[in-house]
Amino acid sequence: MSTNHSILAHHFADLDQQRETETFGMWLFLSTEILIFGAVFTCYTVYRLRYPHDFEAASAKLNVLIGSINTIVLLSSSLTMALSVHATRVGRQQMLLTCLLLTILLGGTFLGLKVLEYYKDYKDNLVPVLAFKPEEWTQVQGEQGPVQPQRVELMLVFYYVMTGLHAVHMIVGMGLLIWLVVEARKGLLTTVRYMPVEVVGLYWHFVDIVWIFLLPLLYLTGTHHAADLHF
Amino acid sequence: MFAEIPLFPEQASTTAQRVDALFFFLCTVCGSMAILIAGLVLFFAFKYRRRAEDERTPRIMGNNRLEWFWTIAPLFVFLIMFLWGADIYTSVALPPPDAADVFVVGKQWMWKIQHPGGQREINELHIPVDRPVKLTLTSEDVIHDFFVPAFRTKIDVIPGRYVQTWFQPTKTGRYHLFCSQYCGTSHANMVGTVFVMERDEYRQWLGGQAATGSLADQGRQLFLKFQCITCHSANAEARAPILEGLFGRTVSLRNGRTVVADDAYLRESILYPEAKVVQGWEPIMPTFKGQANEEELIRLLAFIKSLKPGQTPVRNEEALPPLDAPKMPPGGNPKQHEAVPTYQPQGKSNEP
Amino acid sequence: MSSAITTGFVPQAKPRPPRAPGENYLNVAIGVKSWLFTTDHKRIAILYLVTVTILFFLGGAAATVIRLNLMTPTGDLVPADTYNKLFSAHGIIMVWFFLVPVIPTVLGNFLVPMMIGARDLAFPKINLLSWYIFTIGAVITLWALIAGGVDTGWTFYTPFSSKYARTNVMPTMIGIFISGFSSILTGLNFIATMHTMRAPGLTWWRMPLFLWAHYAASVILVLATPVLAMALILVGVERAWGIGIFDPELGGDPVLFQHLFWFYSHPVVYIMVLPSMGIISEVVTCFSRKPIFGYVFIMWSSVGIAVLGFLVWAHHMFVAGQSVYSAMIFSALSYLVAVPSAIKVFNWTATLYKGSISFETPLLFALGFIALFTMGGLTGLFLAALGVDMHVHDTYFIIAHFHFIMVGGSVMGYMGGLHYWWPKMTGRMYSDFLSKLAALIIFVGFILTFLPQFVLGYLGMPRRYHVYPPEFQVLNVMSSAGASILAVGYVLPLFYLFWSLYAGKPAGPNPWGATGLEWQTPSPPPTHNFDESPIVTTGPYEYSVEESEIVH
Amino acid sequence: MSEPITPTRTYYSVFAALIALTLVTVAVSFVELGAWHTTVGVLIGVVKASLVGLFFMHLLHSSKASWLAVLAGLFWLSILMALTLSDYLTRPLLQY
Repeated sequence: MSTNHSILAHHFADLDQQRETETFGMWLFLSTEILIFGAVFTCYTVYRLRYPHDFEAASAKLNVLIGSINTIVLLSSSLTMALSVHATRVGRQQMLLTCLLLTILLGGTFLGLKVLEYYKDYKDNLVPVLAFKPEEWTQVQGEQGPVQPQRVELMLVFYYVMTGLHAVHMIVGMGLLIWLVVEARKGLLTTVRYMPVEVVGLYWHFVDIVWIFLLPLLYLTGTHHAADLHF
Repeated sequence: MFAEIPLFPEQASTTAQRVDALFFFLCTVCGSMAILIAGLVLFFAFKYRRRAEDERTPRIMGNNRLEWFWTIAPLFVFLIMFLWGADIYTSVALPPPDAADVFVVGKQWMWKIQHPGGQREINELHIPVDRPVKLTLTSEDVIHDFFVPAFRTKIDVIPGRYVQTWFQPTKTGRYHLFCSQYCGTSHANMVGTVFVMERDEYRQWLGGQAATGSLADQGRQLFLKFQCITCHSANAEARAPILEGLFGRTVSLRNGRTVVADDAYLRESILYPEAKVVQGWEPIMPTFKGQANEEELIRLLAFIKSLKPGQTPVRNEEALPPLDAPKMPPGGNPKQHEAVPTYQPQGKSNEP
Repeated sequence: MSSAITTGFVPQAKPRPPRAPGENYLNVAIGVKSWLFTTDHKRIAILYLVTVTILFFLGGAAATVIRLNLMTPTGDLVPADTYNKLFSAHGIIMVWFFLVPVIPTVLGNFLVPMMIGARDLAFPKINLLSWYIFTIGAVITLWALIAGGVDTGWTFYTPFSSKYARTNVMPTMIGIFISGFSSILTGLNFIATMHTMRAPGLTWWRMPLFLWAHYAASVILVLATPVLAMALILVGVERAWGIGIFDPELGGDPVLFQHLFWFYSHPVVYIMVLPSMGIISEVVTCFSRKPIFGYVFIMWSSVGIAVLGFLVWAHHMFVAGQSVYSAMIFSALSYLVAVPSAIKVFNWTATLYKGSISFETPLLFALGFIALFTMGGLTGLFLAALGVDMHVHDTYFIIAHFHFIMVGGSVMGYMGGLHYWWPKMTGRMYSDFLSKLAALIIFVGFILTFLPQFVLGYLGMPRRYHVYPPEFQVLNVMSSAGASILAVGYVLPLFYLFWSLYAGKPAGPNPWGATGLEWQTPSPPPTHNFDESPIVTTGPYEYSVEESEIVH
Repeated sequence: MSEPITPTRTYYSVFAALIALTLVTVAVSFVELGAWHTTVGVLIGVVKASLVGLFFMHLLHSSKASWLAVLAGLFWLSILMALTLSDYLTRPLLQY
């Protein structure tokens, strides 16, 4: 069936139908993803409104420098991903390969920085259960007195659940990109069969969009100071 | 046993009368609807049964007027049902001001009840007839649900906060109290009895209970035991606000907002003192989370509520030895078995 | 890769391979491998049929022990812990591993491509993948339920599930989480298929209502399931590391879990019942030999249910400590969602009017559906009324209500659909007498089982009780007696349907004289469904015209 | 009919806008805004996400069906948020 790499699957009438179906399928999957993340965002919002000062205080302690650099890294990877699609469409195989590898590289950089950041967080006692010192927080003044360590922990839990879930999506995306590289090297991604790049691209951009919202919700909710800009 | 099949629950509160009235209305409306549809289906099925294999049917595709009629007409009926139901619901959510207080703490798997007079009961609730009773409920562990079918009263008892409901019994007697939110192994044994008594009888019962002072008195002891008095004293150099006459007042907070000093606020302020600090005061109060349990919190609150101007204890008044809660046998209150003897299965007491 | 393709020339669909006479999807290949690696939607439907049938009887077995235990007020049969594990297992298996998947994955998988005149679903490999995911999820869950069990109920309410339960909560949740992706992929596949693969001439307004119902149900599958998945993850995180998202001790709110849970679990009821409604529309028209009454209204009511169904979830939480205002909003919205269901019932009834009604087995099930679903729907009005819900919430009234919807509605519809399309799926007819007997037994058994539970509920018997006050015994015994009749009704089809595979007389392509593309091809259908691509020129259900206008 | 090919120039300009917006949103977090940080941040996020969606993900030239999928996802998310908050935001209103 697929042994001869026939492009048109047996059950489609023509390639346009097949392409339309594949893009639409991915968009449907992304609508599911919207609600996967949406459910955590909803929980976050409920507690954000309930414990505003504790959340702001916790947010101010997160590493805004790594967070921001990672945003730029991820946006750049989105650019190279978009360029991969362009390269496939115009049939520039070398550019395609370069862009895909760049995307993987940037994605890897993001994950590497993320791991570094988690390590820093651990050193800074910002990990609930594993490394967290409630007494550090009772000294922190919110707008109306010291913050509640437990509520700070709650914010940090959301930080790990959300960024963790995002990282899992990144890892899946990296796997898909590696598959694309293999396909591209075999010369299987052409001006006619460009859908794999387009569809993986949709997924990759979506993961980027999630991060676009994680940045303000997690890192930028509290007020930072120039001194916070360090690794 | 088979001679008497119960069909309708006892109606023993003012709420029960209102709920039943709506229930009968719903039965009438929905019953006639069901009969109408079933009748039409059966009638059509019989009248238009296939008589010959080559029968033809008219090509009827629909009727917009009819469609809109049965789309919109039910909405009016539904509106009545909604408003009627909402009316009952809101009245249950708002206790009358003269209601008597009863405090309920649920835990796996028993109900612990405290009266303002200091009387305590387990899995039993004694109340007078024809008098509104307001329940303030909380849980020590999981979500429970306080359900008295005869009163049509049900409310989830949630850990970490107070919920309130009220009812006014109209008939003396013994009624079932169920936990109706699944809460673990002995969920089905987290049951008790509500005794609705004549006023005299009730007064007698109250007097017969061994209580070490009223709930507020017990709270006063705790107020001293936990050293609350060190800061919340009545003199000028007090480090914390005076609590006299606080309950029900609107309080200004440090962040410029205001809050009504109700049960929930007082509870939060004891457990999470930094959450809502009163204007003009420093957030220096330590938390009493883990020190005061739910029942003790209720007593403290009862004391704070009872505090009239000039009643704050003197700071050097000696704290009495802490009150010991009566020791419970593992199977809950033995009285419970007498109350509903057939209810407890043999050999299956509600071991925690 | 042919050069024609690289130049942008788009080839026609591959011609269908010539078919030997009598060759069909069942006999085209044999052996276990040919089933386990198939991408044919019809074979995958059969795989699902086998899987969910096994799961149905496992869930049913749990129900049997529950009903036996409730014969006596002292619950003498099993200890409390076992009882709690049994009702949890019953709920978990029946909801996630039978009722949600059953109609979409068995009948939907088989019929969606056939009804739209396609050769397969849009993503055949994903379709197979979703069966594997489902099976893996089911195996993990079953393992968790059998090796130790879980005692949280199917609702997993926090903080009981996250802190206090000492049973296999984690593996069960993992199993459900995994199977959730099977739901999502199935729904996604259906929506994509219906959007892009309809036969020429099959416009949206000509789609059979079975498809519209599946479209609506798929929307719910795709958009609700992820929220459940996330809710389970959060409970899992809390349980594993003791951090409080829903734990009031640590600043969380246990009621928030209920919001997330019911955002999925209320619409899920419509996933169960919408496809069933689709079946009823097909069956009622076929056996009264008349076009459906008010096609557009039934179609819009399906879509309406899919949307409105999402606006009402907190009516499961009227006494759960939510705000009074919010409770009123949800009560009002709950009444709105009753309207589309009512529209459907009225239209089915009107379809019978002046029909030529033939009482074949599928119609008997369909009439049973209408009766029981109407009862279930009308009692829903009681629960939407805030005042009454306060009393009957979490009692047997609720149990009776949702069994009327899910079993009286969903399962009845599924049985009707299975009997309707069985000749198409297998090419054989089943025993007429036994199938009608089964329909009757199920109907009577059902009523006897669940009608007394309404009374029990209003009397105040709480759900999930292992023991109960003795005055409730008579009604419980009645219910258990009904359940034993019901059990016979469910086991009976197992035998005669199985028997029909060997001894049933050949059905022919269209035994019921039905319209619809699936009847225009031999039974059982060939692998590619149609020997020639169908072209559609009329709406569905043209039963009242001289001859079929579907052109080949 | 296959989708039109987006020229690289579009991609580069969108990318520049995204980076600019990122710098703005980070810069804003150094200003004392209190509770408004989240609002401002999310609003800028919406602009950025729209840019990515419309241009990088080609929504601008996508079929109606794809739009339907996105809008459905967002609509259902708004249901989840709005009705959940309808509980939390009105809870304090009723004082016992």
